[in-house]
Amino acid sequence: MDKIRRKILETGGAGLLAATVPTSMAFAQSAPVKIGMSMPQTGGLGAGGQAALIGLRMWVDDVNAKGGLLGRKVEFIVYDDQSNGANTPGIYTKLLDVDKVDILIAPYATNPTAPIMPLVKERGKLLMGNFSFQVNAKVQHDMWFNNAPWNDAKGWSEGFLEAGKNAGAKSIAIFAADAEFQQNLANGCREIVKNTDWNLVYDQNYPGNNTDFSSIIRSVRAARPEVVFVACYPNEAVAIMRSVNEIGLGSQVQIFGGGMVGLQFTPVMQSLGSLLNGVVNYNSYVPGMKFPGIEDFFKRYTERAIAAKVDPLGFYLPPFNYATGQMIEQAVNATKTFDNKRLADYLRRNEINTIVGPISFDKNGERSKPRMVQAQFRNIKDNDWEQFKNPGKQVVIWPAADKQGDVITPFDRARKAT
Amino acid sequence: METILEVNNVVKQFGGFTALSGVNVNVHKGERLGLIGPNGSGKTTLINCISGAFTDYEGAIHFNGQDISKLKAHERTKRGIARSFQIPRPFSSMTVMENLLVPFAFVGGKDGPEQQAEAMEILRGMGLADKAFVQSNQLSQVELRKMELARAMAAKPKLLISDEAMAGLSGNEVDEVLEILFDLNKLGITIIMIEHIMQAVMKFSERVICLDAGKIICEGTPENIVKNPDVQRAYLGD
Amino acid sequence: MKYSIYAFIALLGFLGLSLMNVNEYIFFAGFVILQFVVLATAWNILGGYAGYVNFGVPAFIAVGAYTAVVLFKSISAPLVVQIIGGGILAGLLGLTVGLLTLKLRGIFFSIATVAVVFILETVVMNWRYVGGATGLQLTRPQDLWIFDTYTRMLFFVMAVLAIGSVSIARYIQDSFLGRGLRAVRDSEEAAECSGVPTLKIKLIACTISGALMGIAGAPMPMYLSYIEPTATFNLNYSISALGMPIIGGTSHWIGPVIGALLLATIQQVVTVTVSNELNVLVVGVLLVLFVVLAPDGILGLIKKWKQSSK
Amino acid sequence: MISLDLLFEAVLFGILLGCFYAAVSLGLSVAFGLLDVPYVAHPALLILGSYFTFLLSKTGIDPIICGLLLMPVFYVIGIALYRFYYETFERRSSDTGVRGLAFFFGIAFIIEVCLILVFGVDQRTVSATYIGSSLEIGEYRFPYRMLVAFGIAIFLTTLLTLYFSKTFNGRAIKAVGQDEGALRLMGANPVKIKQLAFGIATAVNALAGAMLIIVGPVEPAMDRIYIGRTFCVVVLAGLGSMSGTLVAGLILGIAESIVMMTLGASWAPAVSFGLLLLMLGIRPQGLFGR
Repeated sequence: MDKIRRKILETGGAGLLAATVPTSMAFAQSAPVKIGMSMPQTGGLGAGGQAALIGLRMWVDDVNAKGGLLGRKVEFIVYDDQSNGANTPGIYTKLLDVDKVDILIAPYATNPTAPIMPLVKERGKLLMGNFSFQVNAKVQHDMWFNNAPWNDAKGWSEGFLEAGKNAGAKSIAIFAADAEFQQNLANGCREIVKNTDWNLVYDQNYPGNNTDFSSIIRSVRAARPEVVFVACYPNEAVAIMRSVNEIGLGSQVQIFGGGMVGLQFTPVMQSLGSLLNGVVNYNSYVPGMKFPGIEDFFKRYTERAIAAKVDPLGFYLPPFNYATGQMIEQAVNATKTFDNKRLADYLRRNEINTIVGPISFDKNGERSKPRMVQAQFRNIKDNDWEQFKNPGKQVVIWPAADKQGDVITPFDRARKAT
Repeated sequence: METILEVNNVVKQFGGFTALSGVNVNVHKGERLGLIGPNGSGKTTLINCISGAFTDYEGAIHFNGQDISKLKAHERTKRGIARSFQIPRPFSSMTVMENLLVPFAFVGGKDGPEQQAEAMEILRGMGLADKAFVQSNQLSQVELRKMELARAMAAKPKLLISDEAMAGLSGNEVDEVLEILFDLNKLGITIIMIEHIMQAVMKFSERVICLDAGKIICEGTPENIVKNPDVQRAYLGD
Repeated sequence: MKYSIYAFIALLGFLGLSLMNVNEYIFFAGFVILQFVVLATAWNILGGYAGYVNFGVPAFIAVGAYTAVVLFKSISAPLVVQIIGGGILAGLLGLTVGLLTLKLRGIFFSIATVAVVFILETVVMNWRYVGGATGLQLTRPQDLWIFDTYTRMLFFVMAVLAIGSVSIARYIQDSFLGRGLRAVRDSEEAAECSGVPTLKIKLIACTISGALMGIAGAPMPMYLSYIEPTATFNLNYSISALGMPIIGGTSHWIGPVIGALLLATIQQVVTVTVSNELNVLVVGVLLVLFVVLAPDGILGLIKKWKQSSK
Repeated sequence: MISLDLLFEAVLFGILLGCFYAAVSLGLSVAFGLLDVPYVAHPALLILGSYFTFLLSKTGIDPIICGLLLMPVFYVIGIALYRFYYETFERRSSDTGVRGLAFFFGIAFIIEVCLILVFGVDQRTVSATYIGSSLEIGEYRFPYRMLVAFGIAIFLTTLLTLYFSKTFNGRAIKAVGQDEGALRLMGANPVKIKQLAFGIATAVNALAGAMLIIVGPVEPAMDRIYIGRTFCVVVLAGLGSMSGTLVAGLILGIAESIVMMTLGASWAPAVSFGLLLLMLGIRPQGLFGR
């Protein structure tokens, strides 16, 4: 086995790996099939990672309840990379060479994922992406499939800016955290703005985990923008909304928000409470979006989440991680094999039905039909997380397919609107 | 008599406070000079200026005819000024021998076997030979004092400044150290002794200088100094 | 002479291992452990020998890493050049910080090193060419020399660097420089008055130490084929690079090696077992315990044990 | 590019920010400035104070009161910490340089990691009537939380300044930094005095911590950036001068505020550390130092 692998490595041809797999399966027939990953469970991405993990574990339990994959029990191996990309290459080689897993799932977010891409490509392994951003653009690994509902950076801000345009806006202010994801969000927005007649009256980055936004909000107000695009850490949302309340943005502002990471997480939404009203922000799922089986999923998820003391709503990551499992499941059942190469071929060619709707991929392994939504928060009360379960608290204003209502402008009016 | 050290009108200030206000001292080759004065009179400040612990003072200091005013301490040591410290400063992580090898290495540029033999000689001269390979933080007070003198000697000095080398020593220990200093002087080494123990200074010095409030208030043979009313006032206050 | 023979044997051992047909994971874990050997040894040259505590280890690592990135991106320089370049610049950084603060008391130097971390991180964050905050993906060149995989090569390179820096540390310890540095640590004034040019040798030590840290950081971008500021400037490097020598014992070159091998291995194991913040807590707690209970580290304990058993 | 009145506003806000920075640095100014203890754990204890305030305030007590209530607790912590430091390092005089620093660095690190283990990495906030709204004077709006910080800063500074100049112990503390011998002559035990001073320094940190979480959310790793801010202020002030600390704080605050408005917030972290390096390079004795 090892010799063969080395030969492959010498020739670098992932294709040959196919040859090896049957031998490895011959003796592993009855043994469980191993699915392995590293998930940030501590550090900056920890909160999201823990929620996502519940989603995956739910799938593992479901599939094993159904008798596993091709009659083999699914064994799920997870390590913690502490949100630190420096740890993941080690962890994934361990998964491959020590634990000998059959299928790999990527850690949540880009930073921990990017360092493992070349490794996985070298080994010609299937890798199920997990809400990372364009990590495959450079590496071009043809066995990568990202579960995130976006493709390129434009996906996030398109709808937000469109809403601004409809409100007759001509100027925009952008401020974004100096961090990988937030910068990508902002860059997407900058991209689009470049090709419009809008003028960019304020565009700045601030250091991660900044805690006082008075000066920033003051400068933004002084710039008198009509649209304010914010790309922040979950952590900073509270401080930002406070400062907005204290300093004010001026009556000319039509819409505010766009890329605020964290407005998808229950603790943040809860602590913000009524401060959320009027904010328009991106999301991957909000109540009211119709997918087969999603309500049932969230009912079961919330129970487990509360028990595990993690995000009890889990709109953002968990359903998509469950979907990752469903993709693997459908591909395996259709191809009747764990041969990564053939699984990849299947995933590239076919559309898969999941609890977050049908998913299909482009040649980079990103979603061929991005499905981000922009939703506006309305009549939110303070400290009550259950309220967010109900439709109407976050009204989808874009895209047309999922639209639930029209955006309310200007921002000042939207904040008071019920 | 040939002058080895010439301190010209040295002024040293700490922020607002003037520690030395225009001190002039001439030291002759081979001389035994005593430096006395009450606490805070500027004795230690003066020798810090001489040894180079301070270089930010006004005035000039000449050693062997060369102006050393701006030289750093280690450069002055290389030129032949060595000192001991009021509070002993051994290299506590090293053995006594290693302590001596530091100056051998950095002044002489060698710390080979012959230097070690030389170091042994110095230690024997001070009755520390048996302690050569003891870690220096194990030494007694008087042994520390002696070791500091030995370490100073290892720098092959022309001028040795002993800063209260007898503080906190018993009567006969004082005599031991005094003996050592006499021996070193016999080898032709000029010695400046700062001391509070009057008998020691008076016994040792050929000439005594008394500092008070950063000024030299008088200078002369031990006999005259003890009689001098200013000195008495400086010590006893009025 | 005996040492050089051992060193050579170790080198051959590492070479053999990286050519042998063994589990790839060894090389990923080994790379990290050996990297900490270099870091701990480098830290000890200034911190252990001279007693000047460097909290800014990540700054030097990052200078090494980002120099490598720039060299790779601009002129696609080979690994060796990246490492040398990283070492030189990190050394210069050490020299500059030294010139700025080594005249002052130790704590000012320590604080200054922390300052350097944050300043450089801010600069990198705002420097788009090296990817800024979003980070930068790098595609490794496929020149593997005689090795099967790039990681095996990196592992061997890091082994060479480790043996190299340990040899340097050992040489310094037995040289005038080492003697002088120890004198400085024990009493700076006494050292000066014994003819030791304290500032000069401190600067030398600071430069060498910085350069070695840079060298340890330079292969990082290729190891991860990705670089990103928050992980690179992670202050956890400081606690490890400072904890390992102190736990191993700062007085002798072997101390940091012991400390690094021990702790880095523990960390690797913890990462793939009970992993969470406890991982870093281990070093912190051990550090404090040793500083308080066993000031001379494991070496000190061994010495005590030998004496008592006599 | 940047209008004058915006600059003026930046300065105004900088003053508020500056007083805040001064207040969080006071404790260090005593522990490091006066006692010369390498107290790098100061920022960590500051954050600890914030988290304790966070816990207490859950019971509905106003954060400021929480801070005041915590002061005695921190006073004891400070005493204990110094006792320990003295027994293990100063008395054995086993090079306090390396080990003392390593010790406090380790402590800071342990505090940080423990906070992460207990509270997670998310930022924590407190709520109070004066948080989230602001005082409007014509064009300008001043967040009440900053005004509160301003008040506390002034209060603490005057308190300490008076204490150090008027009371016997206060003067003793000032003296202990310069000359322990002289203190013995005054018939005071230096160790006791230092212990007292350290207690005070840490107690002040409790209130400062409360102020910190009033001003903005806190997260465990925040102590790192405050190493820069606090030490910058203390060095800038010249070791151990309370009024100097206030001025230094103002300088830092205004500098940061202006940088945020002109260069942009992404450069803010570099300001304090840059200023610190600059000071160490050109005038380590500080602006008002001897």
